Amino acid sequence: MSDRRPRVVGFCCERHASDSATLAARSGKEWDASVRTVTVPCSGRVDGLMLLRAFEDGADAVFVVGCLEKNCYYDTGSIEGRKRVENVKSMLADLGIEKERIEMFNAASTNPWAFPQAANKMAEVARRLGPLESGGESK
Amino acid sequence: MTGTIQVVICRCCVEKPALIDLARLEAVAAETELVSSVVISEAVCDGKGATDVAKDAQAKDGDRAVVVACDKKDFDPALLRAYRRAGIDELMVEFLNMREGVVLPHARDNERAQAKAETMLRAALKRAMMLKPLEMETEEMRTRNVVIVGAGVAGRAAAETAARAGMHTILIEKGDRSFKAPGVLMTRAKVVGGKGYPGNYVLTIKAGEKVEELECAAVVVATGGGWTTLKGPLAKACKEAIPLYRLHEQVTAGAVPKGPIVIADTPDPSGKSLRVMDFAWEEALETAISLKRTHPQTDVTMVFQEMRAFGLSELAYKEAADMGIRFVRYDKSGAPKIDSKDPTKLTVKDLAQGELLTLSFGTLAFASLPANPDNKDIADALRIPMTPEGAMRRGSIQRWPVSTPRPGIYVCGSALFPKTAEVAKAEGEAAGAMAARFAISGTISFGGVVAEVTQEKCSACLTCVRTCPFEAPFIGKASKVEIRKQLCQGCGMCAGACPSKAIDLLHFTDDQVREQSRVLLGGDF
Amino acid sequence: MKAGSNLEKILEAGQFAVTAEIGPPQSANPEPLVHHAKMLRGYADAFNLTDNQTAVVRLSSIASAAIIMREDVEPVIQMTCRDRNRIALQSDLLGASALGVKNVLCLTGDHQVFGNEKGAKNVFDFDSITELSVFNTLRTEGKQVGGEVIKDPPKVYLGCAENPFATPYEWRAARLAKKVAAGADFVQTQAIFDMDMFEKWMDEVRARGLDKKVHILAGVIPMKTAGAARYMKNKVPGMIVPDHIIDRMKSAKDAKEEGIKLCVEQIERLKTIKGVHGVHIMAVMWEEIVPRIVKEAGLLPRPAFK
Amino acid sequence: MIVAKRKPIADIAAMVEPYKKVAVIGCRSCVAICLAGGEKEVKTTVSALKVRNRRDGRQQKFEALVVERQCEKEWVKEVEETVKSADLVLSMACSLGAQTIADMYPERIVFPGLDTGFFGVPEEQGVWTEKCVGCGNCIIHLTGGICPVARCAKSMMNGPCGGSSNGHCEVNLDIDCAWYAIHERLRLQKRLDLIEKVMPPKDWSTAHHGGRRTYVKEEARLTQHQKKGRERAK
Repeated sequence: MSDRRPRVVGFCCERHASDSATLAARSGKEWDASVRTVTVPCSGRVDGLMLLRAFEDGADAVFVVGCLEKNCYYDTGSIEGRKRVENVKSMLADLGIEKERIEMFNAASTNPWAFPQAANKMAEVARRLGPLESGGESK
Repeated sequence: MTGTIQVVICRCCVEKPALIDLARLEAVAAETELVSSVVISEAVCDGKGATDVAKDAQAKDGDRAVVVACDKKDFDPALLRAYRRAGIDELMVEFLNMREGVVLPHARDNERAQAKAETMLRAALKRAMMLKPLEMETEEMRTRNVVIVGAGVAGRAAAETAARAGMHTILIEKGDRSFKAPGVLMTRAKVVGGKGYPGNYVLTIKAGEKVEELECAAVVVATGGGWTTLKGPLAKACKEAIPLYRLHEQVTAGAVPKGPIVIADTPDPSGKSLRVMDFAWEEALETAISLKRTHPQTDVTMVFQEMRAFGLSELAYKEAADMGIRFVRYDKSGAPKIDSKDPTKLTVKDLAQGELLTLSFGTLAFASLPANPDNKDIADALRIPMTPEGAMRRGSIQRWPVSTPRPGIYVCGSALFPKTAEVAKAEGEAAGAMAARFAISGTISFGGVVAEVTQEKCSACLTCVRTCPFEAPFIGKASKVEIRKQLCQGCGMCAGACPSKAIDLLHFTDDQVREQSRVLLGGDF
Repeated sequence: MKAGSNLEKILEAGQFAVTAEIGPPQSANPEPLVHHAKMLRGYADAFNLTDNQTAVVRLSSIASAAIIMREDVEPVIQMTCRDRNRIALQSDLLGASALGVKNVLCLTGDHQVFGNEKGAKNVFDFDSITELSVFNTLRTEGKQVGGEVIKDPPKVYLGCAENPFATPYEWRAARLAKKVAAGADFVQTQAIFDMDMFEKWMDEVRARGLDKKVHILAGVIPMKTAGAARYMKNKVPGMIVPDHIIDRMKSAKDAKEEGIKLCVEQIERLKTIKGVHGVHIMAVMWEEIVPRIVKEAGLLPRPAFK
Repeated sequence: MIVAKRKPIADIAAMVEPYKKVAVIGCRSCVAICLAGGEKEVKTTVSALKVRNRRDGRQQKFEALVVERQCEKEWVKEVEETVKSADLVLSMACSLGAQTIADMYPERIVFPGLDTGFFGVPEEQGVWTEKCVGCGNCIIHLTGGICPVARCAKSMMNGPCGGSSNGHCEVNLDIDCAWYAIHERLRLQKRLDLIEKVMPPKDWSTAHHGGRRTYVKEEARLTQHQKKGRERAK
């Protein structure tokens, strides 16, 4: 595995995702410090371009956290978010890049373990697969 | 030319567990261009000294600020009010949640926590630099009408409260019971359609055969319970089973329900067609206790998958047990079944003892009920999202108990789920007051964080028109898409979907979000 | 007499005709054709030679005809519109007629997605009905589609297929009427398993008086296993196989024998239907069973004309 | 763009003659750009028909209008009253527009006013030539950016054929031979090796030969829940 620490960026929706992250922090949960988050009003705001540009800017793993699909504050926001992530995932897979590097998560604002679980999982994926430059596991 | 940035760092949030070196943060902030002043505040959230912090920013002609503290939602508005007086609009203040973002989750990893804190600060500063003042627009409300749908307990309470606050109220009642209503009362009327936006809604009302348009500023949905229909195998098997709601009415009316009473949590234990409602336990406990109080000798058994009595109803659970109410817990493997031969017998495998129990009953009541079917038409007409069970969806229970995601539309009473009269009346008053507060200003302000279309780039592909759940984008005059700002909730789904990159969401534009993530990824990890 | 083929003579003489089907091999080896010709001679009045059935590349229909004619067996060539445009279709008709082929079955043809050349460009310049009218004009007036008139036009006995079991069912009789108007002399129907549906179709055919204008040969397929029945029901579009037939094949101790018995019963029933002038036995890849079926259905000996 | 041309005016006149109230609906997208069915062409055609009616003393009512893009339900919905009130809808969009109206309003009679031709480009003002047949598997990276399937009369993969005469196609001397052009361009780019190899037979299953085609972009599809919201908008 590489020496450089993994870089992970997460796009969290302002409503349930941020609330669940705040609740997680307050209830003592901890997660990997190599995860950085950007807050967007809704996971539906995120498009493929934004996700791929995060990879361009050096991310080894990217994730999006949105509301539960049946209980989204903007009604269909997280459904859109998941579609964008799935699209980028299939593009990366087709290009031979591990599709685990990008993931969509859904969290309810009353759920303290969803965000830490997502963050840790993506940090672990980024550490296991190594930076993009290293060609990932295949090397 | 963008003004300078003031950075306010809250010592309490950032430095308390001595995890993050405040001085280095200060240095990072100070060395960033455009930062005119860095203020360390003992505790930003108590708002003390907010005015001179704002004056300090104004003195250095700052027009934006970065507040490094905790979660924006539990923030004392004093500082924001001070900033507004100093000419810094709330949208120009960037909040960096250092406490829940770094301090708490990375308490045992201080070396990397410092790196993360500095990078997040740089990203917040970068975003602050890119913020643009967003002007809000206002529009006169054509009317001050508050329409209340449903003249039940909640509806009437809402009407009285709104009327007391000086609003012209219009009560729409499906039935034809007439009574002294504060404003106008339309009986045998139903809402069948709705256009417009908060403050200037146009409802289509079908009164008898006549269909008419009704302009109003706010709407209170109090369509009431009507929780009478039962769905699920157990309800089918036992015809005389009654909803808890009816049992509650009988008990409060002092009637004596027949024979041993069994209250089950749901007529559909497998949960295929009906989820166990979260109100089921509280309501069932209250009804059982009041029943046992007036008729101590009748035998009451409660059959539940799990007894989630939280908060005050914890006491109710204890009181019920003391009064001799029996509790039978089951799981899906031994779900209750009505004896096919004798419909007054219910068999269920008691998880505690593990053996099959046969309960004979005079009255069988179910606590979970499907939502009021009328909800669907009202939700469609007013385009309010609904919960999977078919009830109206409201904002979060703690902060917005009677509001819906759409401003100007409020919901109260049993339209959400069955409630006792007192609770319904209280919610009605709350909804009436909220509607009055919304309508009383007479003007609606909108804009700020809304989507914006660059007409030349729009290729009129209609993706946004089809994607937006609030129908804010519409086909404008030049066959290009325009955003009806009054309807836009600022979620940005259209910006995310637009194939020609013609739509951007103000305050969260592509560049702003990209720069923030680029700076975040640029810092050391 | 349009072509003077053995099949035509039998049908025009009002006799109950029998045709069968030989699937040309997927190779350049004529031996299987010769073998089948020798084996089946005398058991049917004419033998269909499929034209790249289900778009699978096989020895061509016209070449197969030439080969089996050497064994003194009368062929019915099939010409689909999938692989040839109007030039090739008219030229192949002249060629086949020159070689002595008299019976021609006009088919639209299976789409190449079913066969082993899924990447092929298809033609479909005509469909079976246009093909019939073009061939009919060519044989009666010697006039090509483009208008040019040729000497010594081909003398052929034109046939078509019809599937009473494909939707929309109410259109199927009308479609046969169009084919008759286009010049069809005889019809070979899709394999019949739902007898009631076939009889309902025959009522409509008789109502339109088509049974007076064209000789209808009812199609049957002997089945070896219940699996074959299920396959045809589910996988072959436009084929209806009632469940009682599948159950019968499933419960039978010896499926093959049951298949043969069923086929013979079907033929016996078809003989009784007014307007059915013959039977077409499609025993694809089971050609050797045809003699036994024809014998057990009491259709031997085949009438011979000098 | 999709290139179409108006049907001969006499044919149109004959087609619409039996109908009292005719709505002529054009389109502002492709057919406007290839000057076949835009607002001007629609109004000109209607005017010509009116002049003829004046000569013949025929009573007919016409309504001429244009939608932004006739192959999109939302635009056609905007002219729903016109479509429903006319005895005949003469669509002067490409056949996609005509069929969209026909599919949306099955009980209405919809006639095509144009003959839809091909995917083409304006060679010069007023002249459009076919450069793509939509075969679904583009190979112009192998032929210097010139498509032999569309621009060669025989869609050859290993052209030019024997009939190529000084750079023009034997079938029509006005049209340049695609393979002559391919050869010239690849020679210019020094990539003649590309056409020295024998090109394998082309897989036509991606073209219409494989059956009618549908392209799906999963990311853009709306879930049942989202669509339900759409029905609300009615």
